[in-house]
Amino acid sequence: MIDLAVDALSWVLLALGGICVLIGGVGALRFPTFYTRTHAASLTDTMATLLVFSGLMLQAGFTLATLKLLAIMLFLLLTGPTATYALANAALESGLKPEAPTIPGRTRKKADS
Amino acid sequence: MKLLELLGYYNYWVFAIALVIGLYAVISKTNLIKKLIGLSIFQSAVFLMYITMDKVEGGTAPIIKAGVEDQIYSNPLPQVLILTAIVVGVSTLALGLAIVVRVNERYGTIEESEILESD
Amino acid sequence: MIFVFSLFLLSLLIIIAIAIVQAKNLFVSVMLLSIFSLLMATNFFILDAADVALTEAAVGAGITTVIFLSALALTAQRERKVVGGRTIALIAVGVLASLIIYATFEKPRLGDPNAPVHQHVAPWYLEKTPEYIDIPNIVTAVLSSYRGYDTLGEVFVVFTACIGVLFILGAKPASLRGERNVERAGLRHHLIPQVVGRLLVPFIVLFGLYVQFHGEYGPGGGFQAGAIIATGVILYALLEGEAAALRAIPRSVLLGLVVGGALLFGGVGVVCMFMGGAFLDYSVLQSDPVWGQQLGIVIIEAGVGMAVCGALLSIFHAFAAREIAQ
Amino acid sequence: MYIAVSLAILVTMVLAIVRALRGPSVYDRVLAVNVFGTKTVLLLSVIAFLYGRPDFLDLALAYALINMVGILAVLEFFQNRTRNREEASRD
Amino acid sequence: MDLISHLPALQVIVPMLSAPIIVLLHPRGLAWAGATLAALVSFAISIALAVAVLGGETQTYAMGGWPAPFGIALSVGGLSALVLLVVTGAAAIALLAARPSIDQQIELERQPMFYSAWLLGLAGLAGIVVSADAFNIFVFMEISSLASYVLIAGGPDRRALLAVFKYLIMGTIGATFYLIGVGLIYMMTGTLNLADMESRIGDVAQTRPVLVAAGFITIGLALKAAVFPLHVWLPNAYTQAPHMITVFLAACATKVSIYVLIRFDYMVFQPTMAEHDNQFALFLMPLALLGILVASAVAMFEGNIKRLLGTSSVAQIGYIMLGASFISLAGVEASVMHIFNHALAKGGLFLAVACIAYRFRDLRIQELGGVAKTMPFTCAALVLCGLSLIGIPGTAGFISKWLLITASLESGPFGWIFVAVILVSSLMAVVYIWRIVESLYFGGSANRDTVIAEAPLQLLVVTWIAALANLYFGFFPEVPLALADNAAGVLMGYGK
Repeated sequence: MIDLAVDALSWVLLALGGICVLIGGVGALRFPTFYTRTHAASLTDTMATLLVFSGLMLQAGFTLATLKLLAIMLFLLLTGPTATYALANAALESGLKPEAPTIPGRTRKKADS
Repeated sequence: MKLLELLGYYNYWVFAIALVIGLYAVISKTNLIKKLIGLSIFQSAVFLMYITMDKVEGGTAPIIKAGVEDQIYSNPLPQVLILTAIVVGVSTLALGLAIVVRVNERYGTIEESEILESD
Repeated sequence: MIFVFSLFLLSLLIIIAIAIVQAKNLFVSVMLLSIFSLLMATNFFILDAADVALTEAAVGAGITTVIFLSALALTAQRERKVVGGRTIALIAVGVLASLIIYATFEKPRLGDPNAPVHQHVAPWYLEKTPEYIDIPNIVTAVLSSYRGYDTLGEVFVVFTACIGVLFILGAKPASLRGERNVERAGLRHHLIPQVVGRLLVPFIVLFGLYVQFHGEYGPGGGFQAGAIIATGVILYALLEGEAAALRAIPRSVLLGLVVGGALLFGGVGVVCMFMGGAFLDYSVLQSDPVWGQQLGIVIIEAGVGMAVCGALLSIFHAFAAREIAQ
Repeated sequence: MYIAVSLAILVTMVLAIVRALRGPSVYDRVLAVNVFGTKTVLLLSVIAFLYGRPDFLDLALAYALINMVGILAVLEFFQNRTRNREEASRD
Repeated sequence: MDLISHLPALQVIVPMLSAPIIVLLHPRGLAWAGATLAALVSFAISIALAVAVLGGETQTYAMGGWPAPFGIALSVGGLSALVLLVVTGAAAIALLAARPSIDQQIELERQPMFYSAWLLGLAGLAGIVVSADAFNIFVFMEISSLASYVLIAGGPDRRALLAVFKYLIMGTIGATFYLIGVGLIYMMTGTLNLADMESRIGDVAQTRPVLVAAGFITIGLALKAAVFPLHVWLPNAYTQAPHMITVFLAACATKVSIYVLIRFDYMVFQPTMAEHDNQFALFLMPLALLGILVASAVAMFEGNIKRLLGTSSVAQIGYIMLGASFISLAGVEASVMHIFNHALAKGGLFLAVACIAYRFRDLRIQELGGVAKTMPFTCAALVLCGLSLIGIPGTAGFISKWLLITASLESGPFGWIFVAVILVSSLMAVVYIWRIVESLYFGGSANRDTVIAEAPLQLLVVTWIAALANLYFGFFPEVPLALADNAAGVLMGYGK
């Protein structure tokens, strides 16, 4: 019974994670400017990491694998936002202005393609 | 079944195409760094060919699981060869980039055509 | 099912490869090259080559990108337009591709258990390793004992590349554009990367050590460990500035690591000779040949790790130093 | 279920690659590389379970640790470039 | 195991393990002394190996004590012993003479790395020659290639960098082609050991992958061996390299690739693949003939003396390939002898050029007018080696050309064409050597403001040793002939 519940919970978590990943991907593709895309990718990444790895951990049970999964999850949670910050910062410093375009995709600055 | 058999060759086709894409960059590009990038694609393609060989259906990586009988393992030998080849590739790349940096210092450009003009 | 993934990833690989060649901005090419390497590593993993995938991960994602970026920083970033010369290249390349594809149709197909490669030498390795060497990771066994001489050669390839880069970049720049003497600051004023990175460095080094000493039981070994540890130190150099990294591990220590690692590997082989075996025959190191093999493997893997770590870091510093000099 | 998740990840990888190919700025491409890297870690972890060999999580761990180094190298590259440009304009 | 049985392994290990130590030898001259010592020791080892091979059996060695197809095996037969003599001899001779010239061209603080790379190049070439494992050959090929890129990049002119970059690209493509070929054969046979490959490839000899593999290996190695028309990297690389490196590389680097090519084709492909001997001959013979004629003709018009001699090397590689493409006992023997004799002649010539280059920076032929007045000994040695290159009776070069002509006449009804080509190209060799001699002895001395003297004693003595060796092996060719005979017998004996 408990097993079944744990299993079901883990499947739910994994499914949610998968959806989150997809949403992030679509956002990174469809959003109009660089900063909004960063936003979409980074936030969903964090959520998806949490969900998928929690799901996997429930599957693994108390083994070395769980410890490794936990470690990977922690590292991803730390490095993901940091990398996004670093990237956005680099873009800002080199002169890519965050602005809200009226017509998506028209007025955005081509910094350095 | 016929289709599946053809798909079994897909890895080799990808190897062939990636190989020639790399080689094309090496031959036709005049930018020295681009040539090196092409060279590294060229070498990676060969790694893919070797690794494709090692797979056995139903097999797993050749790290013996304790207490499991009748497990099929994939072939360890191509993996060993490619481990060595990857190292060789990185070494060549580093040396090539060092030469490019020096070329840029002495000639002021990394475009082969401009270098040939200036000599 | 998993092969469908593989097909999918391989198709992406081709697209990325074309994009790399087409991109005019070299920086973009390098970025795409790192995606190429990630795809390649995932494919290796799907094809049961865990050790190779780990190596590609350690090298492709970290070291290669960093070295390429340092070289780009020292040269130009954009490629110039070229005219002509394409047709001949395209023809040559097309002939080559059709030749290889022509050859594929009599190759054993992917995963065929009756392929000749699975009949001859390899089964012997799988069968005899538990008896002769008794470590679970056959790849490590083949790498460091059966074909240990190849691995010695590999260490010396890295060694050659290391002294080569030091030699070539050790030359004085033709025109010193007035020594600015600006120490590269690193990312010291970026607080968040600074904090997170500092936290990460010890873990990367620790993980490298784990890969080094767990190589007999899981994917890993000296080369992967050396590359991972080198990546950790490079991270430190990026955060604190290159000079700080050099203060922590000076150039002489790095050179010592390279030389020491190479000599350690070769030395084990010579000791085997003196103890009555062939070169690199670790069985003679202990009274029990299996123990001797395991001892030999641990020592030479340590040698490989030292040499690779030292060599990669020396190469990184050689490029970085050039940047300051310019 | 693993397969469903891995499919979702694969599709996202494609989306990231499209972003990497389309740009338009270099930063978009770096962002795509970053997204791609995270997805690779996820995919490797899921495949390790799909294969029934969770001991291969080492690989995903290695990626998770190393991925950031590349991104920070890019940041440093841009920072130096910006500084050099400023100095050049000052001269 | 006694010392004698360890010799094949020691041949590689001694120079290889000396290299890391040399890097640490910073005091002036110590790195040179260490490197020279290591090269001399390996020369001694190769002499011992040659003696052992002449005494009877092929020397084999199982690395790590693992039996042949599972571990890596080394084997030294007649052909390998001869090529080893050439490789280690060239390294030892060049290193003995190197110090004055290298001191001039390489800064002191970079010298330890330079000498270390030199030893690695030697170890890589020796490793290729002794190895009996297809993949192991690739690894050592890469060691020797990377080392030679480093060595050539030490050249003082900025054009050296571009030459070495091209060499790197070409060399890597060649090595990767070789790797693809080995992979395809491995795919069909499941083995990497050459002898094992030979016995197992028969069943699959007519499958497409093996045919394509033969093509890849031949082209890859031809690229590394600078067989015409894949030679474009060679003249530039030799011209721009530091002078002593040209001596070393010209004498042995391409020959080792030819050695691998001959070994693969004769040992693995010809006994097993029907018609392969015809294909091999039909593919290589025209290339060899064209290479001989075109490269000799180009050499007649080269302005720079090093470039002239480098281009002439391409023609000489043509001779070696021509002998091999006859697929007869006499042809192979001539080919193997020419590997040895050309190394002697070209090594001697480049040593003499290094002597001249020690005093004169500009090596264009018209700038070297009247050098013989101030450097009589150097120029005499140069003439002697030049005669050997042309193939005048009494010099080493004559022996192999004579063998080659005999082999051509035996080769069939069209033998006289080959003889004609050899004679015409020898005449061209007379022309380009004469151009040098004319300028050195009879050219008007350009206005030079510095006092010119003879080259340093160290360089001069070694140059004369090489020149006299050309004479000695012209009159007493028994030892190389015996080894070549042994090699030809073994190579032609496969599959019989």
